[in-house]
Amino acid sequence: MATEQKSGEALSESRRSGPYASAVNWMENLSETQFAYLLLTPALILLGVIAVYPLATTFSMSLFADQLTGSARLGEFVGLQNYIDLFTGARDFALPSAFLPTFTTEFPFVTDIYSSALMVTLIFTVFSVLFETLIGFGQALILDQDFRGRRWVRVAIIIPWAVPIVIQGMIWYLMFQPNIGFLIGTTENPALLNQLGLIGTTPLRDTADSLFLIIVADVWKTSAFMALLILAGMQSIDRSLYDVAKVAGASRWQQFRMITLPLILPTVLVAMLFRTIDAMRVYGIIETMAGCQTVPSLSCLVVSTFNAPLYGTSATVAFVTAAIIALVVSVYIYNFASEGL
Amino acid sequence: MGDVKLEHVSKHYDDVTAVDDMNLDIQDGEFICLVGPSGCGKSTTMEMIAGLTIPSEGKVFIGDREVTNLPPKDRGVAMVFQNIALFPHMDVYDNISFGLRLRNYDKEEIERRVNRAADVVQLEGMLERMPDEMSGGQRQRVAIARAIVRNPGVFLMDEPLANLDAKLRVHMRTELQRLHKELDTTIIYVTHDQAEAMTMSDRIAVIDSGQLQQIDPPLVCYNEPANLFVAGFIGSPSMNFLDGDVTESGFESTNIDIEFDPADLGIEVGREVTLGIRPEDVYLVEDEHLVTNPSHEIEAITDVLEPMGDEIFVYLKLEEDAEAHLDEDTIAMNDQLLMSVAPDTVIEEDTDVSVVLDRSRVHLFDTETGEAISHGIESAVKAGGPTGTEAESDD
Amino acid sequence: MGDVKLEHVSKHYDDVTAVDDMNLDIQDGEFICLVGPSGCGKSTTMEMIAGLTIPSEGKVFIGDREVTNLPPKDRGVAMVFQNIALFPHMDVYDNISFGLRLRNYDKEEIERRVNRAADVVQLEGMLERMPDEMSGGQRQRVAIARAIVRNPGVFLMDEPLANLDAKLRVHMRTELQRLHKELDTTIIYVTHDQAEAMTMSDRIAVIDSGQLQQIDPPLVCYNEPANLFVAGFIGSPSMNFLDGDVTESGFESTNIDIEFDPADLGIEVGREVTLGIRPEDVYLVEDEHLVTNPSHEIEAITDVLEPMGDEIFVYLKLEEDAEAHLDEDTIAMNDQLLMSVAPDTVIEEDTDVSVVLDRSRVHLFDTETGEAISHGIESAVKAGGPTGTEAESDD
Amino acid sequence: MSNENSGINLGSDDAEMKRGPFGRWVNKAIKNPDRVYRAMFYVATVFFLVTTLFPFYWLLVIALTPNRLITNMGLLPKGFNPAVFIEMFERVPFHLYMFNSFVLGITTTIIVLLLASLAGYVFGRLRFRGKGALMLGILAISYFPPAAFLIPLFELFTGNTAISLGAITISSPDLFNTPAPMVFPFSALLLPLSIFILTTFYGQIPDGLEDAARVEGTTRLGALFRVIVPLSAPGVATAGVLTFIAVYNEFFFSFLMNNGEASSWAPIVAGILKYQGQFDTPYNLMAAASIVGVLPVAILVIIAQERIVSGLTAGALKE
Amino acid sequence: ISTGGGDGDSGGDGGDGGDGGDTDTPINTEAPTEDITLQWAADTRMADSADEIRQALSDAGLPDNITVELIAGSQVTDNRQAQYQQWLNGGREEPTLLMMDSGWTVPFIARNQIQNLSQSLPSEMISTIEDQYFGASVATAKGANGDLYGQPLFPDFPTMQYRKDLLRNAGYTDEDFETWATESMSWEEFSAITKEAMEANSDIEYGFTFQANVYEGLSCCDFNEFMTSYGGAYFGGRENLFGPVGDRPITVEEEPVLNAIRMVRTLIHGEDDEHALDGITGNISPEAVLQWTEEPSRKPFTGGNAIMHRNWPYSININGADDVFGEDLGVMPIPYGVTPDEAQYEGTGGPVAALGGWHLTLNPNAPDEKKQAAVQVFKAMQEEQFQLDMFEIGGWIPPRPATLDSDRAQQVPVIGRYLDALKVAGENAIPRPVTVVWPQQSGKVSQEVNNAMAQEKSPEQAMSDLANQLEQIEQSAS
Ligand SMILES: Nc1ncnc2c1ncn2[C@@H]1O[C@H](COP(=O)(O)OP(=O)(O)OP(=O)(O)O)[C@@H](O)[C@H]1O
Ligand SMILES: Nc1ncnc2c1ncn2[C@@H]1O[C@H](COP(=O)(O)OP(=O)(O)OP(=O)(O)O)[C@@H](O)[C@H]1O
Ligand SMILES: [Mg+2]
Ligand SMILES: [Mg+2]
Repeated sequence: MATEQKSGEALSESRRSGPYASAVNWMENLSETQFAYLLLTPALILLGVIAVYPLATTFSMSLFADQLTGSARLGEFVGLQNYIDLFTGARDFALPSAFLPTFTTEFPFVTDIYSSALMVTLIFTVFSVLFETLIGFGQALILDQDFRGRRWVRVAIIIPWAVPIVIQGMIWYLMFQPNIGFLIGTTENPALLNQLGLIGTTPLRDTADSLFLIIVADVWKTSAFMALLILAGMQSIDRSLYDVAKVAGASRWQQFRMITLPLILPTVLVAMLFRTIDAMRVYGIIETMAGCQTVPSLSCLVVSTFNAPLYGTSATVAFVTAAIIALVVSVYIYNFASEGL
Repeated sequence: MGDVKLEHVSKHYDDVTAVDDMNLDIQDGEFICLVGPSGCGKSTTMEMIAGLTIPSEGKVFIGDREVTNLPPKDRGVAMVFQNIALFPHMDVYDNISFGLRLRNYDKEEIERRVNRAADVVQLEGMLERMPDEMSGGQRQRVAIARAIVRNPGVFLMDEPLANLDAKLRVHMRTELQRLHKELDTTIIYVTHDQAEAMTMSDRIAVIDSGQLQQIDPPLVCYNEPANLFVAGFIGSPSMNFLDGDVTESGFESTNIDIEFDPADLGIEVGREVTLGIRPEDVYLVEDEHLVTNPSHEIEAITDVLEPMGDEIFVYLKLEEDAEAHLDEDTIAMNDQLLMSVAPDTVIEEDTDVSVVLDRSRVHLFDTETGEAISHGIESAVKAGGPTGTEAESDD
Repeated sequence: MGDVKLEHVSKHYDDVTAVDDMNLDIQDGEFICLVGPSGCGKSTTMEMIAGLTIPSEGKVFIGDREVTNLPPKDRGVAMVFQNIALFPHMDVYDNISFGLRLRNYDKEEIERRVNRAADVVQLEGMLERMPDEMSGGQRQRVAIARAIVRNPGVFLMDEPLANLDAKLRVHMRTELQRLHKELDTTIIYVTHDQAEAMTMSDRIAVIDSGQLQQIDPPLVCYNEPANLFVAGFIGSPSMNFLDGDVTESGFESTNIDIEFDPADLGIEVGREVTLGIRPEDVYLVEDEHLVTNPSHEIEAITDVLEPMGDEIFVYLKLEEDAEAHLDEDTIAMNDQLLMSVAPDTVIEEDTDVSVVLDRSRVHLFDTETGEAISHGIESAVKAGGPTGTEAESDD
Repeated sequence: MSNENSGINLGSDDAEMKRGPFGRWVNKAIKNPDRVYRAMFYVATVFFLVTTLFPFYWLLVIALTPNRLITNMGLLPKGFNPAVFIEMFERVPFHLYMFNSFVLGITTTIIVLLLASLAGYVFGRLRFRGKGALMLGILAISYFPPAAFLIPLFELFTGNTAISLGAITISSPDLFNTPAPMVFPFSALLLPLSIFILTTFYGQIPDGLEDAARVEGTTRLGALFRVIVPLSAPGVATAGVLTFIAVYNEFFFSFLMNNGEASSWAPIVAGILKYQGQFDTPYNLMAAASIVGVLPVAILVIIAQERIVSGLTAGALKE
Repeated sequence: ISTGGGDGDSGGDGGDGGDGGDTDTPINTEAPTEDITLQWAADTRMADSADEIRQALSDAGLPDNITVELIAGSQVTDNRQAQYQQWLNGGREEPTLLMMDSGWTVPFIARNQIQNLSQSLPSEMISTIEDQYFGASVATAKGANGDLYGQPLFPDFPTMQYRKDLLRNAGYTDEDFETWATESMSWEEFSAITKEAMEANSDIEYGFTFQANVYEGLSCCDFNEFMTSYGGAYFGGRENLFGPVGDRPITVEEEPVLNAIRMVRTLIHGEDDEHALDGITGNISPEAVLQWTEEPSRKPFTGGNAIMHRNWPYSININGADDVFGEDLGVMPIPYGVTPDEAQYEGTGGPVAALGGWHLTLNPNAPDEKKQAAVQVFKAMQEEQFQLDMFEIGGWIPPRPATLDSDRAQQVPVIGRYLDALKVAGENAIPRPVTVVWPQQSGKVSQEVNNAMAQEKSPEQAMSDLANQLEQIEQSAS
């Protein structure tokens, strides 16, 4: 047998034929770059047709004026006028709120932060991502432990993420709806949160109160996203590294800081990156809890103009939103490029 | 501070018993080698001392404290792991300085020590490399350096030199011995390299199937193995074993008889015993003058020759028609004998030769229990008086 | 089918040159050992043959085909990795059968082969274990089994036995040799164990800093090393080196002179040379009768004794006041000599002894280039006629 | 440990008595920081459990309270109406919507994991020119609010986009009321997240294991699916769960790409909204439906978590 | 790649959103002979009663070969609007019939997205609608050219519901209730009565509950009612409701509008409010109204915790049910601020009811035979018989005022008892000023009005801000 089959493998390998085998062979012999692009092709085609092509179309829409009457979707070609109007505030009337805040020279350099979509969005983003990351971390640390019943705790912690936004909105809306929810009182008979001065008695009509509650609701739901990713990151760490660290004398905290943290950093960064992007596009929870009039986010502007329908303006705001997100993301990438993203 | 004691320690995994009722008493400052076949429980023992594995039964002491359940960080041990386990996200410098940084040493001290350790393991100039940019041996050296920058009470080293070349290994051995002397710490060392075990250790602990077989100074293990297992395990190539019986006139087997008075050695006649003789204690008849107390001549045919440079291994067939069995299913091979001769000896394959055994280096073991009965027959004979001389004169 | 050829192959990583213009021509069915210090490029060479690393320059051939850019799967090689690389999500059976399953062998055939391989590496009964439930040596054996279940044209084995105990290693060696004979495949084998390299290989390739130093049968490498590096690297403990000059009367150094006629060896007078002598070729004066062609006596003091069981290493100090330097920064140590003597020799530390060298086993190297000039002076003298005898009679 | 302590400190026993239970605990805690850690751990666990589960409890309270009694709610349901879980199926064929969501979710998840695996492999393990730019480009797609894709996609999927190839003009097919116009946009829009997740996870798998697989005879893709993917199980499972959940609960595209009927592949949110009247909102039914709707996801999470928490690389390498 | 159907690339003169999309070609009015199934995008409630509605259509003379398939669109009206927007813009042939909110039919008309019924239906059908249907409803289905684009399916008018039992405690009698059912009271009276009742029923928490959240319902309806009842208007008189955009006065800064805000502020914050309206009794409405939409505001009333409640007829059916208040539920028109004579603008003042309701429109992209079949559906729906059936089936109010007088209408359970009040409401219905820019304007209105009601801005300030924004929006579209 032995001599017969001597190097039989190599032979049988090349003997195998047919279109499948030749395709495999062809792929294996590609250079690394060619191979990379080949593997990316399906994703790029999908993204090209379903994302890039629509975006190109939408971008061209942003160069046309709005058209409210007649069968045409858009008005005449106006070039970048929509963009100019948006930044000069000349288009604010068509939006649920101002796009940019009015700037002043004194701290905090803007007047009435809650009346501009940009500020509302940024506030939401900063606080929700911050708390989600912290809480997600905490949750992941717990889920990483071995204890009885942890599978159920895990489900419990992750399950808010599985709630549709409409229902998430309903849950929190009802909690803070006067005369329905118990978390809200009346002027005469205030509830705990009212007494603490955290929220007024009609929080969902007040921008600041609503924003606060929406952040809480979002943190409730989305911490699970963070926890899930961070947990997965922790699970991928080679356990023997902890053995080494333990013997070297590392306390739990030191193990966390010197092993866990650096090794899950790429995962955490991806999670934070996408949470930031998502948070900057927040819409659903606002719509279902307080409404775009009360808490105007950038996406609110897009959707409400889209529904108006002011397609030119909507496309413009969408692209400007994307540009702002790109700006924020580039800050991330600039700061963390070294972490292997 | 650095004495380590295991008291009736066992470790069971589901259906596997990795360590079985182990008792070890290691003095402060001792250099102990753990040796034993693959899977015998050496690493598990180390892990229990380090605190990475909690014994299923028994107690572990370091210094005066019982540490059985103490976390590793409080045990004052440093360890070189068998699987190396470098931190992939740290460069060599950070890997080596890890333990020091944990303890907030100041920067210069860290740098001094890291450079010193890198020097010892000959990794100067590679401190900025990442682990995945290094060769296997280089990684192992980083792991060693990571352990030796610290000054723990106990060093645990699990095959630290396995991936190093012979020269570097000799160098590292010297360095470890120097370190041992300098710091006067306890070192517990796993190795598969007999030379390492022989030259470095104060005592060798031989383990088999989770059980301690013998713990003694190297030469005692070599010259007076406690049982068949130790005899066969220590020494490379392995000791020759021949199964036989004790008769009135001594040891008798298919091919070889050795005369002595059983009463002298305190063995009852009829007991089944195994005779052990190391390859270097088998001599060609022409070299008989080198042996003070040779056995009678044994006829054999040379089979395979293995020139090793500094010696030649000669496989001898004792029964002409017997097939040489190369697989070592039974520990004793009555039809075969391995001999080592000087490299300049003129010898050819498939020729008849006569050999003698050095009687003073013959070992006898109880075949059933494996326990050693006697080491060296000559001395027994000499001490025994007339019967001994009789036996000798019989020759 | 299984011959492997490297033509001017180099591999550069950023600023490191791992392999430097390597030329290797390995015949079908040959058993080649790659040896060399840690980090010299052995693994990189293997990886380039396997197709895991693409050479920066040069070409690789397997069989008649150029495979420089061919993917590993089409090269018909099996490899045991230095870092073992078991698939942690598969049990032992699945790990071993991985390659067979890929090739759609039928179930019984797979089972037959896996059982056979498990048998060879003595892992019967562990086929259901996961890698993390095994000891280091057991893992390594799984890696070996994974390679040997297949019938590739070329086996690449990167320190496959590093984590095995001596006995098992001997067993595995025999098994691998049997496999080699049976399958008649090419085996390229990295090892740091000299015994392994000496006994198993048809030829040994000695590599240093990415460059091939010598590729020759084991005894040729041992007895006629091509240069200082090979001489120092092959053999354990290492050869003694003494720096000196060639004078009219032969070799002269601080402590040792060897007489010969330089013209005979074709060396010009005044050239700086390094003399090499292996520890087993240094004899105590009382053993001089064992040497046919001894040098004159050399006075020395015993320093450290290292009893190894089957021999004793004796470190000799040549100059009384010189400190023994244990670090091997310079390859030559003119004030020290290592000698190995039989284990029963009566010898003590710190006593005066006289030793002689076996002239026929003295090597001379050009100090600057390291190239070997002559192996054995006796022969040179003998061949050279009167001057040789003269020199001898001078003694 | 505690035995040892009390054994050594014979004298301190009554001192501990005086200090009371808390004092005793503190005393022990100082000696044994692990206790503190354990305690902190339990406190945190309970805290997270309460905060994440409370809204669900609230949802259950609403579900069990008959709709017309949903006013001035306290912490307990007003009335007890388990029949709501039957009524919800009578009013709307909710199981069909769940089925739709499930199919949409699974299909999208498979597509996404497949494409993202390929891309994640490329970005995580290969070196080639243009990698950074491509990654940024793919990421950039997720910068856009979904509305920015709507009009062109709607036209594409309703047969209103035409490609002119010389004389022939090919219209895109009309896929309205089929799963396709949902599955494709979901896949495309969720792809960047999964690509990035898998890129980081695949990138962390040691090269040695891929090498071993390739020498054993797999192709590069074979190594990806036989070794890298299984070893990245936590990452893959997470990406899968995130994708599935996102699709399962999606509404923005799904409500424009079909007419909202269960027979037209409308997802569960469409089903939940079906309970809603022009003005009247049966919160109890919607709450009940959401509870039922979340169950499959909970089951999925239970299944997936086995993968998420399985540190698999142990014992693989010596390095 | 090019996109069919009028998108951005084609700029100003883009297509009409699909093939066969003539919106104004006459349709064959003969009943088709082959079997045809029509899709009708309706809502959940209608879809739930699909069989009964099909029966009603058939009873009303719809040929048997025409089957109507009801699709339950989203009940969230914004979602539906967005959905239709896409469907029609994308030139979809299905559904053939669309149920459109009277609040947003006009933008579809303006964008030529629905069939011009005046041009394509027989004129007698058109005149039936114009002559016999609730005028306000019809007005919201007309284009700028005066053509009719939708056939009102049912109107919706809010009324004031109250608890007779509680008011009896305050001394009011069934006689009063009878009067109130048709003769509206002023806000002064209303607030005083409510206060009285609150004092007489100290366990009742709220006096008057309504909806003032920041949402379309505030601008289109609640505030529109209050404002109009004080004789105010967003854009001058009724004639300007539907345009011309950019060419009509903006009148939100006028006194009647301010008074309406002041009135509400008084109701909520009391007579001490800085901007209280004289004559109004305060503190009868909770601050919560500022966050309430229909359902949250109804809950306390249904739960027995309020005396007065403004809401749509759907809630009459809930609150008038026997297990809730039954006969104790009273319904009256919304109170007035000033009488029509005192009002500055034609058609304002008096007991105003904001107009809701839905129209049936025809998808112009539908194939001819479907359009032909659709005509038969339109015809059947004009039958009084069908409209009464609908009233019975789901409480959908007949679009003809006359029908409400019929005996059959009176027999309809619960709501049948309150037809008088409903009729008054219907006669005084005021549509929202829906134009193409209304979606933008509505947001601004609700925001500013809510702010003013919440004491965050003075009425003057809020309305001046609002006027500014409305002006900009008007200008942008002209
Ligand atoms: N990715 C890399 N980047 C930079 N240098 C590398 C990389 N991989 C290997 N090297 C260097 O190349 C040289 C050769 O490495 P190789 O692994 O071939 O050594 P080796 O002969 O196998 O050594 P060992 O016996 O220690 O395994 C080493 O000096 C190593 O540090
Ligand atoms: N997690 C585990 N589950 C089951 N068995 C285990 C586990 N870990 C180790 N073992 C078994 O315990 C025994 C002892 O293992 P250990 O690692 O101590 O061996 P070792 O002496 O270090 O061997 P080697 O020289 O091969 O490293 C082995 O037989 C091994 O298979
Ligand atoms: Mg081990
Ligand atoms: Mg190597």
